Amino acid sequence: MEIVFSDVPWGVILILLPLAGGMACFLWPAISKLLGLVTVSAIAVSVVALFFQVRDAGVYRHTIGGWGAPLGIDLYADGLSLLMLAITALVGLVVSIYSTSYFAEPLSSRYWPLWLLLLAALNALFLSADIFNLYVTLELMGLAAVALTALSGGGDALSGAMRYLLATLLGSLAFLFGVALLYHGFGSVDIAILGQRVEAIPIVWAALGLMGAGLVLKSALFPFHFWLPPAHASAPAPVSAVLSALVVKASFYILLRLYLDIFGPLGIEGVESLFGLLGCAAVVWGSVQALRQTRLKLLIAYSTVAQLGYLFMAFPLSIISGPAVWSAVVYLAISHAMAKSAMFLAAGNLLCFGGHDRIADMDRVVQRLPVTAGAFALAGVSIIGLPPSGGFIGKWLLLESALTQENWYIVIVLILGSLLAAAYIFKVLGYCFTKAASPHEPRTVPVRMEWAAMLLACGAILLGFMAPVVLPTMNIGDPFIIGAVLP
Amino acid sequence: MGLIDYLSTILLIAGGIFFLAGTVGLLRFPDVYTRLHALTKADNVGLGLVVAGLVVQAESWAAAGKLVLIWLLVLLAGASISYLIGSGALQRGIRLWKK
Amino acid sequence: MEEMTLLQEIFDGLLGLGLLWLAWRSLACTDMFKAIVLFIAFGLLMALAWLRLEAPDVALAEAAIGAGVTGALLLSALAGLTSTGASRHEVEQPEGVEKQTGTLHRLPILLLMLTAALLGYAVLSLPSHDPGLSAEVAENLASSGVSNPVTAVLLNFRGYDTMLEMAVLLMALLGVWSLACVESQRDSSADPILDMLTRLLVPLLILVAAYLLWVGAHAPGGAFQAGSVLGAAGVLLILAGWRLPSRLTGWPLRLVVLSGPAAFVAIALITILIGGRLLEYPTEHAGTLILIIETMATLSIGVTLAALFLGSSPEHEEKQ
Amino acid sequence: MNMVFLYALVGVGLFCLGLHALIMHAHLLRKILAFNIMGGGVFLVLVALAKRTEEVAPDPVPHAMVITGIVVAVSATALALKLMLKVSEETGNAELPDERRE
Repeated sequence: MEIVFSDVPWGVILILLPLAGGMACFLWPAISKLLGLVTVSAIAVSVVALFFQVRDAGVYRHTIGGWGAPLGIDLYADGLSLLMLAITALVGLVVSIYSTSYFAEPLSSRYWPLWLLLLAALNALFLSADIFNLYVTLELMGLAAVALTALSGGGDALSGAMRYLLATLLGSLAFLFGVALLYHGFGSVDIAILGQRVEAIPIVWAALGLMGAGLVLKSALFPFHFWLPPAHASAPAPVSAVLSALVVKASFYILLRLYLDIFGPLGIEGVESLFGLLGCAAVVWGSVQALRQTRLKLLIAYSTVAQLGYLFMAFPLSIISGPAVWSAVVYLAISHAMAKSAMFLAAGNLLCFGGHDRIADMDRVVQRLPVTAGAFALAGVSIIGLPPSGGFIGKWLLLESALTQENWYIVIVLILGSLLAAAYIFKVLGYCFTKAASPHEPRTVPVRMEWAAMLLACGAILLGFMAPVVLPTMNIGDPFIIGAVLP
Repeated sequence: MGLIDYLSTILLIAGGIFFLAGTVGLLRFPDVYTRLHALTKADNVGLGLVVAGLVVQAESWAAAGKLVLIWLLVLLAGASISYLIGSGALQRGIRLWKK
Repeated sequence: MEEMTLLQEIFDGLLGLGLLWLAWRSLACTDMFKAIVLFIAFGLLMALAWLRLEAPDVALAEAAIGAGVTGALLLSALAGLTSTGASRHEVEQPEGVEKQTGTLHRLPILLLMLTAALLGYAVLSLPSHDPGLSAEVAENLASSGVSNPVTAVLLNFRGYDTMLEMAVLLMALLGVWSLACVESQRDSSADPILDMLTRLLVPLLILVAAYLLWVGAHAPGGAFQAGSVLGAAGVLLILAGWRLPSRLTGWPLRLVVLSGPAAFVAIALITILIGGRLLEYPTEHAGTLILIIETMATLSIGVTLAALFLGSSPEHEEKQ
Repeated sequence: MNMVFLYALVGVGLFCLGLHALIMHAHLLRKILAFNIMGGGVFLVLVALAKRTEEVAPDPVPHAMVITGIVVAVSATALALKLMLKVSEETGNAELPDERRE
């Protein structure tokens, strides 16, 4: 098998497949469901193939057009990219299965091409080693995400999508400005070459400011999270799941890459501490806001704001602990991707079941939708960070390095965040058992939708046992060594 | 500077004067119809003179032809568009200016 | 020669000030119609600036897309906005509010001025020689299949970016079509003069598009410029009340929209299958392959831009 | 001062003007205009600095990037305008509901 497949450029296929699939869905709307499912399954298979390829042959590099950087564009996949691609394929597959039941015509035939193009953008983004190319993928991802948010219409969704669009466009432009400055300062847009050439000169600080601000806005770090709750809470459920699980992570991924390979080696303690502070603020603020919400989807959206805070907390810790912290953060990110998409899918089931998502008016959900309630509870376990779950491993690793560094404010925020998360999860679960004051006609929820949510929630729990597999994979190609310039 | 240079200088300056006059008219005339008049005069004649000034300098017949083509296109577009603006203004009931 | 440089400096200075002034007025005046017209003028001055910076390809793209198509989109959106009853004018903040936040009001401006100063300082600190990729491009130009360096970068060296960019354009159209349509307010009774202008200009525009496409291989021009000229022809046709015959609005239209990205993906697949790398054209066929991609891309850009202007899927429009 | 840096500074100015309008104005059409002007500023910086080395043809790579950028900007503008029309159809107002962080 290895002989047959080792020459196939799986990375390229990961980009071309969803592009072609999206176009095919656009051309033949009647069979878009089928085409979509086939494409998404093929992506999952390709990711597995890419995994074996990278495991056996080391990091994946593809010089597009045969030119090679700096003239051409390179694709690059190390353990970090691979993990992000894998989580995208997995969440994408389950969400796709969910969507086959969730969307009815005419929404369905509009949904599939947009969704497949979003997948193409995500895959291209995780594979890119070129900052201008990253800008193009960011724009493709942003426009796709906005169009999906506005898909079902309605005042809230449209205003949410509009605000999201303005925020994401502003973020992309700031990023592009940074790209322009770096290109003119160092004559390349390839991350590896830039990593070799950067020096501490004013142009780099300006680029850092612009790109950092743009990406922070796109990954909704407090206080730039204002666009996230309205967009994520009003989008259709599968879209919310993908936005929270993958799209915000993608801009964080770029920020992490730029930090590790370009800006980190220059020594930017100020920026690292700032990110740490804002991350802590995000955890506290997001959790408190989540606790105060009366609508389930808004609660989950604010929980995303809080969970994103954890990712940024790692910047100050990484100065001393280095790669260990980044492993923790990526672990947390993929666990959150699973758990949060499970939660949004479960919320979608409840919305479909009761016609509303007011937490207080949920009507004996545990008895009537046991699988959905179970999925929500399991996902909650990972969000809170209780063992055994992926969220627990990520948080535990973070806590460990905060403790060894005696960084008490991060320790306190980590514990406080978990307590608050427990509070808002149990608030929802509490209402699942009670009878609503005004009972309503329940509608049936397709079995497929219930089990899709359950599948992702189980995945988040399973991640708690997968550390021996996931952690070594993540470190293929040493992505977390600061300034370890790609060959 | 040869004779041709002097000729094109004169033509270009004359074109510039028409543009200037047209701009002043656009800013100072009282209503949309008279402003349109000023604008189209400046565009048509001013651009014609500028094009003529450049044509005498052109390196080849093809280049001269392209320049003249530009002028013809602007004439066509300018005339139709000012007609459209004028008729649009009439339809909206904007009155003609009377002293 | 010295007067010439002085004149050029004065021209550059005036152009720069003009750009800033137009941008400021366009963003500050309360009447939206005026703001859009000023923005279109801004786009045209930008085209002049591109020429001064020796970027004729960008100038063509800016004049056709930046000022032309964007302007048309903005004006048609404004018309749609007025018909939904939203105000054409921006409501000024009541005075009391402004006074209350008087000191806070200044803070953003101060911060922005600080940002501008820092960015300006960073830009000025760049060395006055260019570490860019001119040399690499010139070195490989011979094997790229075209002799216009910008086209070589767009379709060969960084052709992958362009492939994704076609996907972005397709994405925009999908997004616009997926938002259910506002009933179109345009009156279909075209003015006879507009009709005549359209009949005259559309064939000419198609000719110009073909010329720009062909010339792009060795001189300024190319698929994007040609496509936007084609798009302008489409906008003109739509304004004149012409609509695509209903038998063509289904998959034939979709097929044309897809032709650009599809040609790209197809050629990408072929290059992979023949054992090369993604979009690695065999040197002897590079010129032909680029021409095929560009032709398809021109068609699809033109039709997509016109469809974006129309704003709703023609299929959808008919069902109403 | 060199003309290249003059245009680059104008680009910085346009970026900041647009940014100010994008944040301070409420009307969505104005925000979309502001986004386009910001984009113009970034493109100007990108192209102007490509011509730094005197008496040599400018670097074509930023030119290609800007053409890509212009097409991306018009795509985004088209989507934003359509979304704006839908918002105003739904709410009768081309402004977003006041930002309250709840």
